[in-house]
Order: sequence, then structure tokens, then C-alpha cells
Amino acid sequence: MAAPIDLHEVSEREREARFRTRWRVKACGSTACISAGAGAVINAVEDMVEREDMQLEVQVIPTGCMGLCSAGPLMRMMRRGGQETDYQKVTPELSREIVRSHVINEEPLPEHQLDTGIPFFTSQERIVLANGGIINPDRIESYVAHGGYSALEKALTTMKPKAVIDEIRTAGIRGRGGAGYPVASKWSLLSAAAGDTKYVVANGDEGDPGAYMDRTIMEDDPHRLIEGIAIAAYATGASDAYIYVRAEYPRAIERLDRAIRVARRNRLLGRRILDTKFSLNVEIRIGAGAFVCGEETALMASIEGRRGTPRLRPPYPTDSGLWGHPTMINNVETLANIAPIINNGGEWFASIGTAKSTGTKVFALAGDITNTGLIEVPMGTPLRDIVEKIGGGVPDGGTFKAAQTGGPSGGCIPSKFLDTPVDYESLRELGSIMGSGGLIVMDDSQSMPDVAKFFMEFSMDESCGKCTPCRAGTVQMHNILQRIVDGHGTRGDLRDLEHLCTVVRDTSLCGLGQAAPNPVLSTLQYFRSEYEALLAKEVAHG
Amino acid sequence: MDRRPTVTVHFDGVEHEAFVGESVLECARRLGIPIPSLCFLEGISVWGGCRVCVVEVAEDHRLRPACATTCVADMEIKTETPRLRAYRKSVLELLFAEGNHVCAVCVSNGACELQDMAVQTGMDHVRYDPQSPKRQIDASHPKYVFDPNRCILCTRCVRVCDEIEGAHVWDISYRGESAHLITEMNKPWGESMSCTWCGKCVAVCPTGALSYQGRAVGEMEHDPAMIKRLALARNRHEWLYPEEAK
Amino acid sequence: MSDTTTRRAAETSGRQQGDHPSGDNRFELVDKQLKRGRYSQDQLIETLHVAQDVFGNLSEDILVYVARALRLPPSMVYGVATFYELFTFDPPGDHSCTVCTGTACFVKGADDIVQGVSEAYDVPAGETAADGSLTLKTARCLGSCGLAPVVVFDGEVLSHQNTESTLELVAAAVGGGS
Amino acid sequence: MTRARIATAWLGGCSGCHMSFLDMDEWLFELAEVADVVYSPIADVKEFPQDVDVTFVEGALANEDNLREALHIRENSRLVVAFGDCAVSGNVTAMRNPLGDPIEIVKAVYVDAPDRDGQIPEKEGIVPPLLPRVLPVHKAIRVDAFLPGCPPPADRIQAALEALLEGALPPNRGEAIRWG
Repeated sequence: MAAPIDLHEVSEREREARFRTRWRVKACGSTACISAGAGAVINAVEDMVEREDMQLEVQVIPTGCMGLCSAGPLMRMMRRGGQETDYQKVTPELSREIVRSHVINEEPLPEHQLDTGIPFFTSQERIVLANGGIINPDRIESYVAHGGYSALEKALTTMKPKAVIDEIRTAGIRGRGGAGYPVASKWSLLSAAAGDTKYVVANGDEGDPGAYMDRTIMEDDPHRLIEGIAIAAYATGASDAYIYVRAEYPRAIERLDRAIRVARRNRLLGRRILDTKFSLNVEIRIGAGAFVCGEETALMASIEGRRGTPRLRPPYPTDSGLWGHPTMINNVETLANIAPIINNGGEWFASIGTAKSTGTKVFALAGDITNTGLIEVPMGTPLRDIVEKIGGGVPDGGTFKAAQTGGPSGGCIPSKFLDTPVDYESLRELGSIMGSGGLIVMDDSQSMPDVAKFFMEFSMDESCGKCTPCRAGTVQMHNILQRIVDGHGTRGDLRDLEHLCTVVRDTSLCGLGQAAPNPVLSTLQYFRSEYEALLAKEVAHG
Repeated sequence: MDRRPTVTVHFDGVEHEAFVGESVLECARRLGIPIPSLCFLEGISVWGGCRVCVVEVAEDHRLRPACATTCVADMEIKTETPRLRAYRKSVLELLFAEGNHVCAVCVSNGACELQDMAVQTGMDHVRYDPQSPKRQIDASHPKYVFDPNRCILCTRCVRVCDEIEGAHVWDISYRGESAHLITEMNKPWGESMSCTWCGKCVAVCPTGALSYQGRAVGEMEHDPAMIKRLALARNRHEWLYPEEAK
Repeated sequence: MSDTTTRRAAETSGRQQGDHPSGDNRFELVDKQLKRGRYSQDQLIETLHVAQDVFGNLSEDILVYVARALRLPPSMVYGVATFYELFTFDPPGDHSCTVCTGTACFVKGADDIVQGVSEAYDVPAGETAADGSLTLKTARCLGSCGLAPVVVFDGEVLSHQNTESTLELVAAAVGGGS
Repeated sequence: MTRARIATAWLGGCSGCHMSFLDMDEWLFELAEVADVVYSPIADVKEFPQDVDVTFVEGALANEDNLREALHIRENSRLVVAFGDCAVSGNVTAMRNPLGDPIEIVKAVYVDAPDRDGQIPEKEGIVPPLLPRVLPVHKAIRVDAFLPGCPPPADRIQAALEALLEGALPPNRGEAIRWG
């Protein structure tokens, strides 16, 4: 058996390597920037460095997401000693020009610079995304140099499993997947569960349209997830773990796969991790396109190779999960928070955010908003700060109409609630949910019944078909919404729609069905007049 | 006498004894308290999909399926409230709107659990639009007919074929509103190599979706209690069935 | 249903590679995956992924092959394969155009793009044109919401699309479009 | 006491419900004591009158005539009862719905099926155009009570009428609402 990685040594070596060259060029290689052409930019810079023999002068580092996707591809010039300059909307030609003028002539190009002093950057607090734009996701050394795996080492060598759970409890962290269940409670349940075989599952089946924080974590900081899983498994006595990833995220699968192999080679996974008695086997399982598999019992069915239909709870997974063994399912973002909590302590984490919603939350800002991208803010940040300060408000002279959170299970929050702090309870009170963190801003050109219909179509298509209200009820609600949007709806339709909302909400088997009416209920609550304005004047025939 | 340990539960405010581990539905049936149900079938696993048997439990705002809720001590169960009546009726309406249920021309007319549930839940008409799906009848089997127009996806046939007969001829394909039953690799039933012609699926079908060849309107009779008798024979080696089995 | 799906490695370690009656050696790649998964029944979805990568789509004989190898009832394999959106049963077209219809893309008019391509090439979303030239698909969310609306054409992700730009793109590869 | 004004109408149905109505036999005489049947396919009245207390509508809405008549009935009736399964649910009349566009069905029956001289029957004012989908009565007009059954047995019709004559709505619990 090979010796485990020496975290300290690797970290030192990596830090020294930083000062090997005068310049470091970091280019965002996340999916969003790659879509915008970052791959060609990275190639262009690497090419140029090689052709012009600047290897001793410049090192090119592809990194994870820097956050401001709408300004991508992003590139950061870092001079030894500190000075940093960020460039936006970089093309291959521009990248060459930047390197030439920055490195060779020492002249920055202000017209292409990105001002990192704007609130988008300064108002964030990054824990989960701390390594975004900084480390090279493909190199474990890069992660280690930024404190990676020190939390695992700390937990394994200095903490009893129970102490780890206590630290998580002190942190007060709640599940980032949507419902906000206290993480420590789940861990305690698994820890207390009987049996030798226990499983930890990382839920990376990020299905909410408009949310991509989990993908970003898996792609840009895969070791952070692995470290979180390892700590969770250690704390709960699990010996096997699965990472369930959507098939739509091939880069995440590829990077996680590599990261797992590298971690195993370095004795951070596998048998006798870091020469302790703790062993853990981690496997990736790939989804195949079913939103409902984000629901934990459906997810387990899918891991077992079956149709992803949810089953009734109880028994809860922590009593009887995968193949009947106790199983705990945590969201990817939740697990990404674990290492920092162990490193900095639960009290540090609890000091961020609000009393009941601690820590930070990552949001994917999109829609009718100036700055789109991934942001991370303390829980309880007012929605207005997110939309107006960080997001830069609605572009093109439009007016803010609503913010949609929680995807097809969430709701639309109107402008009068812009000052609401974003935390689990406040959003729920407004008829929406935190969800996985998609935050879509809509301007006054968007029709709310149309938006409700969009989400209902989603829920209808994604219903597994097991229970009657969700399978047939979503179809009926969609029909009615279609009629209303087409201008043929009647008062009776509106009444039936509202009744169906309560039927489907209260009688569906799983969270997907129970939450499917939320977009309708919340838009009816805040934008009822829009529905009424669309109703047909006369009695419709059928 | 049954000597299993018991717990005290309340059905609609009245105190009763429930066996430990017994489901709310089983207990209610034993006590003669009517709770409508469709996908539940004694002798096979619980599916919990039809949502007809929902009950209210204490302060839980969400309704619970009686078939899959285990009785625990001091549980306060409500089986009959205006809210439950309204919801059960809506679920029935959704089922009727979803398929093509034409009682007047159905083999199971008069001996249909779906029809009975409609009566029991007070469904006198369907508020929702009929989805009028286009579904092909499979009459390829020499002995049986499958009419998906009348299928409510209760999966009794799937479960009974897998769990009792061990053939697993049936399963559900696709999902959501497109979900439908298939035999083997979506082949005509008559071509199935694994079907043993045992007829259990037909016996347990709550509607006219599965029937014997050659039956005319109203001539079909099912025998869902067959599974309970089988289970008793198999698990408890009892071949002389208690009264309620028949 | 649970009994047949309990995790157990099938005792098929002695099977030979390439024993598919058709002699199609692509099945060897499927066999490799089956072996890697130790013929465990919970490997069904993984195996179907590999089979689809290899063959492009899941035809009936492939499903039967997988069912036999994993010792699963055919109806169950068919049920699982049809449950998941990403498995396709018909051969794909020469080119593929996937329009993201996630929330951000919806807000930015992705529906118009789908409708535009659909009408121009007479191909309903989710299907392949009659001449096999183009498959038009929609995706739930590609997670590139900052670049909405997003279109993926033959694997290339394209940001900030509209109907005209997408049609140009398709026309350049497929030709035509009316 | 004023005599109740009762009507029955026959839309897209087989008239079986009306046959069942006649099956009330001698009770019909009792009914005649307290009520007038002011319009019915089994009475010789051409125009649907005004001020009807209650109208029993048999049959679904299959064509434009049915629809027009239903609207007219609603305007002139205090109470409308959906009478029988076709009125309540579409029933047999609606079995064409899954087949889609009615013109395709008409073609199959009148053009493709006959050995010779197939043609689609159409004459304005005589053959009413089919509705795209057959509708149960309550999808077009407000319905006050439902009396399912194919046909509803005579005793159920009688129970419904007795309730209505008392000023109540027909029973809608238990066997009174069984379809089929």
C-alpha cells in the first residue's frame, strides 16, 4: 500500500510553484465560460506562451467558475507579489493582446478590464465557491495548497465521529437541496442506525431549471465534495458512498471520476485513509434524465438500477435505504460546506447568516438581470441586495416584476417583498421555497400565468406517474392554465384550478407532486389580476 | 384468539386496539371502519399510489395513505372529514378523466372497484376535462384481454405477477401521463414467453382492464381475495380460509 | 418487485466475449461494462448508458441482450429504459439541435426558437425529421443560465441565441429550411 | 299549489333514458297529478317553452344543434338535470373522442366503408356539423344535478323527481349516483 499523501509537503511545494513565474494567467474554464468560448482562449494563451518561449515568465492555469458568467470568458492576470487584473469577454485574439501588452509591455488594457470593485464581487461571501477562479480543478495539489483535505485529516486524527457531528450541529447548517432539514439530525440518525453497512449519498441530480451550483462545485472543486463525503461517512460510520450525478453533466462526471481515482491513489479514499482505521469506497452513479430522481427515495431506486419512482416514507432512508441498508442523502452544496466547518469550527459558521438559517447560500442569478452568474451570499441577505446590488438590477430600462426561486417547486416573489431576507422560513412564508438556489428575475414583460404554465408543464412532464394526483392532476392543471393563457378560461376554470392545487399539494406521494402547485399558488396569490384579465368574457364551451 | 401485542389508537375519536405493526387500513378493515382504497391488495406489497385511502393523522397537515401508515400508540386518525371527502372525490374524478371509462360498455360494469369507489366517494360527475387518450386493446392472449383504456395503474397485476407468480410479465413503461403497462419487451401479451396463463393478474384487476376473453358487458367477475387465500396458504399453511378471506 | 432487484452479482463470469448472435463486436464494449459491474443487477442504467453510447440508440435486441446478461425480466428493463428521458430507441438524425428550455432560457424566449426550427424543418420537438437529417430536442436545463437562451448544435454549446441565429446555424449544416 | 312544469330533452343519446323514464309506469299518473310535462320527445311539443321548472337532459353534446339546444334549455329552465351517463360523462356518445378529428371518423364510415357511392352527408340546415369533441352537458352549461346510470333505473328517476317536487335536489349519495 502506497504511503498517504503528505498534505503539508504538497501544499508547500505547490505554494513555491506559484512564484516560479512572474505572471500567472488564470482563465475560467467552467461550463458557462467554455460555452462562451473559454476553451479557445485557454488554447490561444498556452499556444502563445509556448511559441514565444515565455514558459519561465507565464504559467497558464485553467480554473473553475469566477462567478460573473454574463461577462465570460473571464481571464485574470496575476503578477508575482499581488497585483491582479481581470478581463472580461475575452476572445482568443484579445487574450493574445492582453498577454502581449500586460506581460511584455507591462501595459494593462483598461477598456477590456472587469471592475472587481463592483458589488457583484464585493457583496459576496464565498465559502462553498471559495476556490472558484483560484484553483485548477484537475489538480489535487492545487486544492491541497488551498487547505484541501486538512479538514478530513483533522477529523480523522483529532476528532471522534460524535465530535464531528457535534461540530455540524453547532454550525446549524441545514440541507441545501431544498427542504432545509438540519444536517446534523440526519447525520445523527445514520450514525445511530443499526447495521454494519451504511451508505452516504451525495445528491448531484440538480434538476431545477435555472440552478447550476452543484454542477459548478462538482466540476470546479470536485475534491471539496469528496472531502465532505469522507467526513460525513467518518462521522456516521458509513463505509460506502455514492455520488449521483445527472448524465447532463458530463464534465462533472469526468472530473469527479478523475478526482476519486487521484484521491484513492493518495490514500484519501479507499482502505485505511491517511493511515487511520477509516475506509471508504466512493462510486459515481449517473442519472439518465429524470427530475424526480432528485427526490431521495427515487434517487435510491435509480442507484439500484430501477425506475426512479419515489416510495412512501417511513421507513426513512436512514432506517432503510439502499438495498435495505441505512442510507443518508445529502445535497452536493451541503457537503461542500463540511470541510470549512470542520476547519473553522461550527461557531464560525453559525456566525454567518441568520439564527435559523446559518452560513451562506449559492444562487444562480439569471433571467432579466444585468449580472447573471453564480453568487454566494450569507443567508438572510435581503432579496433587494441580491437583485439590485449584486445583480445590477433589471437591464434595458425594464422594471422588476418578480423573482422566481425554488424552480418548479417554488414560487414567484413580487417586488413588494424585495426587502425580505432570503432564508428558509421567509421564503416559505411568501409561498416559495429556497430550493436548490435558482433565482430567476423577471421583468414586467413576463406574464405570470405563462410562467405558471411553464412550470406546470415541467412538473407534468417530470411526474413519475406513480400517484394519481400528480400524474393526472398536473395534466388537468396544465390544461386549465393553457386555456387561461389562450384567453378561453372561465371563472369555473379558475375555481377548479385552485381546488386542484390543494388536492395535488395535499395528496401527492412525494415532494415533486406536493410542490407542483406552488408556482400556480404563488402567482395566484400575488398576480391574481393577471389571471382574471385573461378570463374569457362569455361562457366557454368545453 | 390473536395474541399479538396491541396499541391504542383513535379512529374518528373512538378508541380502538390496533396490533403492533398493523397498517391503519388493515386495522380499519378489521374493525369494520370503511376507508375507500384501490391499489391496496391484501397479500402483496403496498404500492401507495392511488391516494384514495388517504386519512388525516393528528396535526399532520399532509394526508397519509392508510395502506402505508403504521398504527402507533395514541394515533388520532380521522377517516371521514369534509376535506377527505372532497379530496377522495377529486382523486376519483382525476382517474375517470384520465382513462376512457365507459361503464355502459365495460365487461366489469356492476363488478368494478373503480365504479364502487366512485359511489363511495360521492362522485356524481367529473369536473375535469376527459383526457380521452388513444390506447390500443391487446386481445392477443388466447385466454385474456388487456384494455388499457380502463387501466388505472394500480399495479396490482405487476405486483401479483412478480411477487406471487414469480413471472414478472408485467411492468410499467414510460412515466407521468404516458405511463402504461407493458408485457415483456412491450410485445403483444399473446407472444409472451414468460406468462404462465395463471390468471392472477386478471383476478385482481379492480377494473375491466384485464378480463377473460369472450366476456360481454357486465359479465366479468374478479376475485381479488384469491391473493389473500394464496398468501395464507403459502405463509401460514392455512388452507381452510377464515371467514373474511372469502 | 423488490425481490428481483436485490443486489446480487449474476454468476455469469464464464461468458465469452462477442457471443452475440449477430456477431456485432460492438457488443464487446457492452460486455466490458457488464463485467466491470460484475453483472450486478443494479448496473442496469450504467449498462444502458454504455450501450447507447456504443450503438447510438437502444434497439430491442440490445435491451433483450442486456436483460439476459443481467438476468432481469424484459418488462423491467423496458420499463427502466423508457422511464429515463436520455435513453432513445430510434436512431438519431445526422445532426442534432438541442434547445435549452430551462427557466432562464424560457424567460429569454427559448420557446420561439423551438417553434422556429420545428416549423422550418417540419420536425416536432423530441423527434427526428422524416429524411433523418435533423433531430430536434429540448433540454430541461443545461445549467448555462447566464448565457440564455442556449442551443447545443452537434455538441457545440452556443449562447444568446435567437430564432434567426439558430436557423442560420442549422441551415449551414443541414441546408434547406423553409 | 301551482303545478310544476317539467321538461325532458333528448340530445346526443340513445333515448334509453327516456325509455327508463317510461318505466316509472303507474307513478307517471301520480306525476301527472302534480306536474305538467311541457316539453319532451315523447310529447308533441315543437318549441321548448319558457319558464320551465326543471329539465332532464338526456345525451351528450355531439353536434352544434345539441349545443344550441342546451344553451336554450339553460336559459329557460330554473333547474337542469343531467339525465343519464351520456349527459353526465359523454359515455358511449363520447367514445369517438379518443379517435380525434370527427371528420376522419365520418370519412371512415361514409366514404371508406361503403362498397360504392360513398359520400359525406352534409346539408346546411339539415345535417348539423359535429363538435370537435363530444361534451358532457356540464361542460357547456351549468347543471344543477346529476342523475347517472345507463340508463338510470326508473326508481332513481322517481326518487329524483320526488325530491325535486319537494323543492329539494335529487339524492346524490350512494347508489343514486352509480354510473353504468
